[in-house]
Amino acid sequence: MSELLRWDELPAGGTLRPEEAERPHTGGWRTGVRPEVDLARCVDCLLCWLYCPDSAIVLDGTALSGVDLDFCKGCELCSVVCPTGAITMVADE
Amino acid sequence: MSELLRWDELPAGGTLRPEEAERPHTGGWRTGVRPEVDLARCVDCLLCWLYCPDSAIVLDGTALSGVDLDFCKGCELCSVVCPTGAITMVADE
Amino acid sequence: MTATRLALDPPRLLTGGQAVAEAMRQVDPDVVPVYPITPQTPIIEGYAALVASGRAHGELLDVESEHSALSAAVGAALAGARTMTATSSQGLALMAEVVYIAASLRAPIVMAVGNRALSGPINIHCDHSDSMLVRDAGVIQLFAESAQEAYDLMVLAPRLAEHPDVLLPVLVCQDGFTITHSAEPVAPLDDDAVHAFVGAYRVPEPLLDVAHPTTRGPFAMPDYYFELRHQLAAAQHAALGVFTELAEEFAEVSGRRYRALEPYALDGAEQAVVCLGSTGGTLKDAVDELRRQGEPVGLVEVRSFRPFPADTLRELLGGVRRATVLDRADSPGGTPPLFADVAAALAGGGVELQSVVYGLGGRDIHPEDIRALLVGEKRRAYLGLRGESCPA
Amino acid sequence: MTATRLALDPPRLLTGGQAVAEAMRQVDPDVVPVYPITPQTPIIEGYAALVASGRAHGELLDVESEHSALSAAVGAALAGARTMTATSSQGLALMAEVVYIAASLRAPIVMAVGNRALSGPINIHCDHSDSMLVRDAGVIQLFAESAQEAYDLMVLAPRLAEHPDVLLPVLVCQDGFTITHSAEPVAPLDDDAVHAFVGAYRVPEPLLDVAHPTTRGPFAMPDYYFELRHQLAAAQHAALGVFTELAEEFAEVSGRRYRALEPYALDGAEQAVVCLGSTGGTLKDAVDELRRQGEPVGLVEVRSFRPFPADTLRELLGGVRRATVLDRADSPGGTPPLFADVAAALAGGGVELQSVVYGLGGRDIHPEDIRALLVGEKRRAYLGLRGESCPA
Amino acid sequence: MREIRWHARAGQGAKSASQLYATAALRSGRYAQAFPEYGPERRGAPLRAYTRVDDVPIRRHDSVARPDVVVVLEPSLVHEVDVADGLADGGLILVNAESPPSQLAGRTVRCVPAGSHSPNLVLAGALAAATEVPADAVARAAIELLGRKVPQEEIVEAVEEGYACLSS
Amino acid sequence: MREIRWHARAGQGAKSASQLYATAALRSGRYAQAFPEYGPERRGAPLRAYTRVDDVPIRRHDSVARPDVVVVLEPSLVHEVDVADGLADGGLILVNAESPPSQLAGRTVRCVPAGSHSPNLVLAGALAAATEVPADAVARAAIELLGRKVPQEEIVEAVEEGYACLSS
Amino acid sequence: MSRLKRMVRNEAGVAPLRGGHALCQGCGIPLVVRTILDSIETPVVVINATGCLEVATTRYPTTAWNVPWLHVAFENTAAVAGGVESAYRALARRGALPQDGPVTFVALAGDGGTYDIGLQALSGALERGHRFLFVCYDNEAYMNTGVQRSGATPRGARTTTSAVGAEALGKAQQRKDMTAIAVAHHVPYVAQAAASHWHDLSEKAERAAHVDGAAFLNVLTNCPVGWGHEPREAISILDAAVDSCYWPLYEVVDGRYRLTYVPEQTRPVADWLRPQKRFAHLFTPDAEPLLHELEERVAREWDELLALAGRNGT
Amino acid sequence: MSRLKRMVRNEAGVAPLRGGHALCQGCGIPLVVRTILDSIETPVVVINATGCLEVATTRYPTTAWNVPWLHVAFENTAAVAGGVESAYRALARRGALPQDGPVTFVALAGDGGTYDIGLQALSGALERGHRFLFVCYDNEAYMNTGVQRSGATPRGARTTTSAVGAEALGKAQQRKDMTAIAVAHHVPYVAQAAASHWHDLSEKAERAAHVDGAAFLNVLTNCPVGWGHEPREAISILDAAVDSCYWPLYEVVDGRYRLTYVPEQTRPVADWLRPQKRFAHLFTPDAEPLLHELEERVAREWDELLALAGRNGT
Ligand SMILES: Cc1ncc(C[n+]2csc(CCOP(=O)(O)OP(=O)(O)O)c2C)c(N)n1
Ligand SMILES: Cc1ncc(C[n+]2csc(CCOP(=O)(O)OP(=O)(O)O)c2C)c(N)n1
Ligand code: SF4
Ligand code: SF4
Ligand code: SF4
Ligand code: SF4
Ligand code: SF4
Ligand code: SF4
Ligand SMILES: [Mg+2]
Ligand SMILES: [Mg+2]
Repeated sequence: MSELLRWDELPAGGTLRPEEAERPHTGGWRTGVRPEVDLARCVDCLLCWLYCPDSAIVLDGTALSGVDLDFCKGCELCSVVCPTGAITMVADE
Repeated sequence: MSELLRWDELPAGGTLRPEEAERPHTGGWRTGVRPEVDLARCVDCLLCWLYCPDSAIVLDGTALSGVDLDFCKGCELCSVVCPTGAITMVADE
Repeated sequence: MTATRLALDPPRLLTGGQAVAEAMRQVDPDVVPVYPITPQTPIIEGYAALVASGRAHGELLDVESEHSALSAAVGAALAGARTMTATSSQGLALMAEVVYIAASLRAPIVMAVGNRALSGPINIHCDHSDSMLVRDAGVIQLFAESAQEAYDLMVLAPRLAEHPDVLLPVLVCQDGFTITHSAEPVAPLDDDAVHAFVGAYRVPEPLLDVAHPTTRGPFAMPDYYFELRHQLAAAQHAALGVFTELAEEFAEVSGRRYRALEPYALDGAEQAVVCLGSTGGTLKDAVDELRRQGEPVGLVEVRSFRPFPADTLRELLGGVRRATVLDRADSPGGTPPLFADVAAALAGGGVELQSVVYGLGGRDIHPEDIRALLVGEKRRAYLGLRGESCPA
Repeated sequence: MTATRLALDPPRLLTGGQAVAEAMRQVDPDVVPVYPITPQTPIIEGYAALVASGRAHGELLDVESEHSALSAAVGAALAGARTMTATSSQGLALMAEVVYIAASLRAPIVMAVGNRALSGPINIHCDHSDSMLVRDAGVIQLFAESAQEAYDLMVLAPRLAEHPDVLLPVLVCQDGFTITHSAEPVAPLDDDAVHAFVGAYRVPEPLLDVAHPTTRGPFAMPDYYFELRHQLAAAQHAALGVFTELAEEFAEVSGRRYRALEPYALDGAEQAVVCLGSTGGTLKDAVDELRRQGEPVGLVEVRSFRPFPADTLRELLGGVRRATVLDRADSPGGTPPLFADVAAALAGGGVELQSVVYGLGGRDIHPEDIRALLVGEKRRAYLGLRGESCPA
Repeated sequence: MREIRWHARAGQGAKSASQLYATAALRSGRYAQAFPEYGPERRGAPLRAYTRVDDVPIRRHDSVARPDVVVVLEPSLVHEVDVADGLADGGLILVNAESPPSQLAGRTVRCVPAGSHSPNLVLAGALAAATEVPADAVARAAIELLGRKVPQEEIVEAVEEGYACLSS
Repeated sequence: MREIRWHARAGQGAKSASQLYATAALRSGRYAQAFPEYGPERRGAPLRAYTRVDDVPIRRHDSVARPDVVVVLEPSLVHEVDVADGLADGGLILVNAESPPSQLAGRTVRCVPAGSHSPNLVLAGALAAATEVPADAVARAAIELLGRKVPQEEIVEAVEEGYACLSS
Repeated sequence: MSRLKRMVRNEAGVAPLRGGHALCQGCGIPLVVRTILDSIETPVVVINATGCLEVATTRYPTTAWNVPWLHVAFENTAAVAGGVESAYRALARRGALPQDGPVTFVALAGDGGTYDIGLQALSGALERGHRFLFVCYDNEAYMNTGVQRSGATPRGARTTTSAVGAEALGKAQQRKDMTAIAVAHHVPYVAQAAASHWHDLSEKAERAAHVDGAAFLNVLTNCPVGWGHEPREAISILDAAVDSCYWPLYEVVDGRYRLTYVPEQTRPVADWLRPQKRFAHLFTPDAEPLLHELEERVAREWDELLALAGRNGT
Repeated sequence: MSRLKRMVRNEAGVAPLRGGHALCQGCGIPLVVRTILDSIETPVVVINATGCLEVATTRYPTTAWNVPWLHVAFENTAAVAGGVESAYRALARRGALPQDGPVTFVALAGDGGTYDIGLQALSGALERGHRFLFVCYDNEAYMNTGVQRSGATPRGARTTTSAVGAEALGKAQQRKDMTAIAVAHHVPYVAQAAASHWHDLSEKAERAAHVDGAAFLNVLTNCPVGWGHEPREAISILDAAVDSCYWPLYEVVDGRYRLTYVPEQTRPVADWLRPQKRFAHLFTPDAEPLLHELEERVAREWDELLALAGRNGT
């Protein structure tokens, strides 16, 4: 969290601008496991991308490139929906 | 209208009791005509009683006995619905 | 007053409701969500007729409740459209939740209010309990004394609401029936003058600017709520200055000059009466009469109830011995609202204060009635009430 | 305090929400219409569990909005059933219209309020803006300092509400989270003592007495509205005396004595602080510390905010030089509500008054903070705000 | 200041009458105010309206307690309301009737039988005559207000009929 | 007065821990207060709770700004929050961990590895030991609060494990 | 005993809604109210929404009501009724009723208080299944405030907020199908009726009062002022509404549709529209396509209703 | 291009709802939101009701949204959306839009903000025919405030205000049939969907966005917290809801019903109920009759739906 601002430093009416606003790293919420992608088995079906509640599956164009662990909460859904078993849940460090 | 009462003379919360409450004589609203019943032609079908918006048709048991001109507004509906033509609208005095 | 620059149409006999509808035609807002309630109906009916005939061009939204009327107005105003609405009494009460939110979202909506007593019992006539209900909401409230003032304030309101230092909803209040349904001479500005005065609508970062997305109405925890709320106090404070500037500019085109507090016969006054709304006119007659009789009585009419010009009031009433505050609303078990504001403004000063509640639910007040007030002994009196008032 | 007659259960660690649910189990109302909102939820969830398990016997109505919750409560209370409900913040705002009507219909509903800041921005934490919104409505508002007080007032409330001279809704207010969700030692009365204290529900002419029909909620024109409204002022006035009597009776069974205004360390005080709610406890610690340091500071805690004991306040503060009024609500462009009431009560007296707005949206206040207030120069200060407050 | 009270049944045009008389005054360079009294009553119910006329701007917004003139559009009302209430001794009452109702005995009553015409226009015309306002000012005001609903000739005819009745 | 701050993730029972420790104090004749800090965050999010214990009734209702003891139920939190914030120099930190996190270097840290047990119960037990509250008072309070959800033996075992850890 | 005689008996000498009220000459509301209340054998408690009926019958200190009657506000009638009914159940359970025996709870609201601002409270009460009868007297606009458009106002109708002018031919939108909305709540009894057809209405009221749960009645009710007709035309206009199939009479019992009246010969929709001033502009050349559209819609909806009723067996 | 690829393209590199929000692990809402918004080709403006989605995505000064987004309150989402859409029409008419081109207005609300407290505003907006898409993410309770019962909560479900105990087996009432209520408003597009069936949902969102008028989507959405399931079970539970016919997938276009998915083999209702803690008490001997009743009701409603769809031709 950045420093707390004064009332006269805030835009009127509580307006937030996506490009400026903070996004807390909710990856810390993971409770023991994180997804690991075996790109070799991935067929870029994008299902994991769509189902991820935390928009944490990173694409390169329309190909999967990885998981953004800053935001992944470790829900396992990607691994559940992956048709090829390319995603496995492994113990978080 | 009776005299206007003081705040401390009124029942709490604006409660009114039907048996005590005034009922303004809205017969004055008639605009020129009033119903006249020819009891001889009346068959006590009670339709006028039911349709009267001002509950001004007076019964004796289940027989029609007259019109309460204190409340009749002269809408003509009784005369319209009367199947025997027993009710005619006549000029108000 | 430079008469050459005035841009007035000849006076017409208009009710307050008609006058406000006429102002709406001239300002020509984009979106007008409404829900009918007596005595606001002449405003929205007048406006609806103008739209149907093609003389006004807004989207008239006939919504299904006042809560939705103001909600739609918030959406429209933040989307980027000039937005007006109107209501009274239960309508204002039902939208109360959204009144607060509209202010905090800084939606510059203009709302005409035909003041009417709140239920219960249900009543359709004038008092100010509806306006008082939202006196903490952060919205601006201007009170008109007459149909002419209702018209004028309605033309001025969009400028005030949309001013970048203000950005708040503005309620233009007129007494229900007494003004909304009372026909009086009204001299409107001509259409061009209104257009020139009001100008184009502009809000920061309209939602419809889809290329520049913003998040509006977020959730604030204790770490930021206080600061975001305080912006409203600051905007209200700014509004006092902006109102004065705009009133000056308005005077140049109309010849009619408004002040946040209108002093009347205060010079040399030993006693002053403070009031809101149409009663101000009645009291002017009364004050004139008393002055003729040698009584040193003056009047302060509160034009801008929110922001409440506490500092100015202190200055105006610095010299009087006693001030009588007329409230057209009560707070059972509490303090009549205008009296409370006045007492707070004058706290610590030496002015003797008296509170008078009058006119609830349309109870009449006549110029003659004021004399009794000036000698009343009670801290709080109820003028026109049948029966000894309580607390005695 | 006659300990032999006390009928207390041993203290348990309960949150304010749990304590109030426990009081509801003991009072066992007939009808409980509710709509969930944070931080009221522990109350209604606690009560729902009691009903499901058969330990409470009311009709729990899960309605579809707060407007309906209070509407159903009005119907039930006038029908002849003891009725309770609970809400917070937006819930109170959405039912505001009905709060006024409930009072005017003299429906003796008891409503637990978990005070929470009004939107916007949306926030779930404590301030008193919600209660302040309905301060003119004619309902009684009692403020608890602690979970114990919330419990006690909830037991006392039905008696006050249903008293024939009162017949008004009673809001039992506790600070959201700070009390509703904070676990503290609470010593409830035993069930029999509660039953004996509260007694049977009785309202004049219940609607379900179908053999004696009445018309309730009629339409009042200017010829009667003022008089019918004034009944509320009179009932509020009566409530002050009734509260004092009931508090005495309650003290006999509980050993805990309440007053409409609770003075603390006022003897010899030159300065006094006036406040509402849980902050009272924090300030007691602060006052003790200041007194230890030789500062003649005292405190007045407002237990009964409506009816507001203006006369008593004048007496209590007669001797102080200066009073600082703490408002946990602001009125942007206007006067903070508690300050307004205090200023009105003390109008014309010589006490120097200062207004302090603090704690909006759950902003914390610590005992140390009070020292700064006692020397502050501003007519109105904002305690805990980041940034210079405005008006400066 | 001149204060006028209008009595009618809802629907008989007392409000228009009060306004058109005020408009006529305004058009002749004076100041005026017109307002009805509203209630829950519907068409047929007794209703009042008021007009104030003055040479200076009218600021007061109270109801008219002591009218100078009372205009009764509907004679049957005298059974239900005290139409002379507050009227100064010698104050004028105009009634849409052939002969003065007995209830108004002892009052200065002028009868203005409206016949088949709109009683509000006829009585407004009569009031104009009684208060020395030109008939055509009232007719013009009536056309301004009602011209979209009532044919112009009818308006003029009705106003003039009333005017003639009292100027004769 | 003793002030304790609990750090955990939502769902790990910090609120129960704060309350059962307070209940234990209450049952031993002292006064206590326990409250969590609430936000929009859901299961997994960082969360604080507080307990105050005193020999006299506790009247203040502010948050705990300067805790005497900090209890960290979830060691990963040290990456996200400053768990030592406001803690007096020399103030005690109990952490559910095998070894003190590097972030807390220079602080008085006691490690209480909860293993497979409910960390809230284990750490509450440890806190009891550190603050000289009898273990069984905490266990009884825990049973009072959680007995319907968690088997009694498990509760007792967990509390005692924690207690043992710090009384040893 | 004939139905009307039973109704006279139920009134027991004093009408539940007596004369002396301030409803307009020829207003259709009293007929609806008395027909329904007189058809119920138990004592009733009436809960009334703000609107013409409420305002015009209870000007303080007068009242036209001779049954227990409660008005709280405009939008919450069903919620208030739910509260009253819950009180009844609670007191009955613990034997604390002032009088024993069944009571029927009747909520009365206009279309505004039903279709629009009162819809949510109604929907919630239907979901909770209170045992009460909600009656909408549907005069197709906000009459009490001076004839503004409501969700019930039919497309093309002139009201003061759906004005007629160069840019508008009255209300632009179709009316809400409130009866269908009530049916979608799957309550045991829903019916559509008309003030003109008292026998049908009376039967429906009686059935509704006997249902174990919530019942909803939607009753087309004339308003001389808002519709623009002479009082005496009330019944013939309503007849035309029914006979043109603009306003079919039917009931839906436990989800099963049944037409309670089928016109022998369907009359033109214009018979319904033409006598009413609010539709006068529809009979101008400009409005011909609109008029045509309205006629077609009535026909289509009638066909759909026939199908619904047919499917479940009439 | 495959539908998913089109969705990726529509996102244009940044998800409309990004990570960093505070919705629970495995919450179903984001899937619903992204599937719908990604299926719409035009720019969107989102209007959001108070609820989990709103609270958890916009804690000041953070925001997870990358599209124009507005929250006003809980109960007025449809009204706010109507205001925004009206502004669009007004500005478009006078050529004053900040950017030209079509925009899709999407209102997002939970079941509480749709079935209950938001119903009236929704109903009014549907009547007025605003061109917008109202999406109910229906997780069958008030989750944000801690799982209280709503009108959408099914009979028998345990919530904190429909508790289970000696006197109660969870919620006593049937759930409101919100989809049917929307259909009764005769709007051009109404559909029922499930978070699990993204392809179906995406197609429906796309169709809804193209409709000329108001569209309503009712989407069953899992909530691990309120339903009592592990995050990883989300999809299998929703699948069971659909395959048991508890939550049929269908759409109603201009009044015509069409099933968009028919399970090859209907699964037992218990498959849907059993994995959820909120239904655990239904699998006790006491609750057997209730369980049976629930199963029967699902079967009956499915039959009725088949009939509706059949009648109008699937
Ligand atoms: C919250 C609120 N909004 C508006 C009103 C004003 N109002 C009172 S009655 C009414 C119209 C009633 O219409 P309807 O329900 O159709 O009944 P009708 O007047 O036609 O009998 C309106 C708009 C009100 N009393 N309360
Ligand atoms: C007028 C009002 N009443 C109550 C609340 C409290 N509240 C906020 S969100 C919510 C529940 C939302 O439920 P739902 O719409 O189903 O969305 P979910 O939380 O399940 O996402 C409630 C009751 C409120 N914010 N405003
Ligand atoms: S585990 Fe869950 S949050 Fe993490 S990437 Fe997979 S789906 Fe997303
Ligand atoms: S679901 Fe599996 S196969 Fe599909 S994109 Fe993700 S990792 Fe690749
Ligand atoms: S004319 Fe009308 S009011 Fe008079 S009795 Fe006949 S029906 Fe009744
Ligand atoms: S309607 Fe005619 S026949 Fe029937 S009771 Fe009346 S007067 Fe007699
Ligand atoms: S306006 Fe219409 S509904 Fe109202 S009382 Fe008159 S006729 Fe009846
Ligand atoms: S409580 Fe349920 S709906 Fe809310 S964020 Fe958590 S999982 Fe999602
Ligand atoms: Mg109506
Ligand atoms: Mg939900």
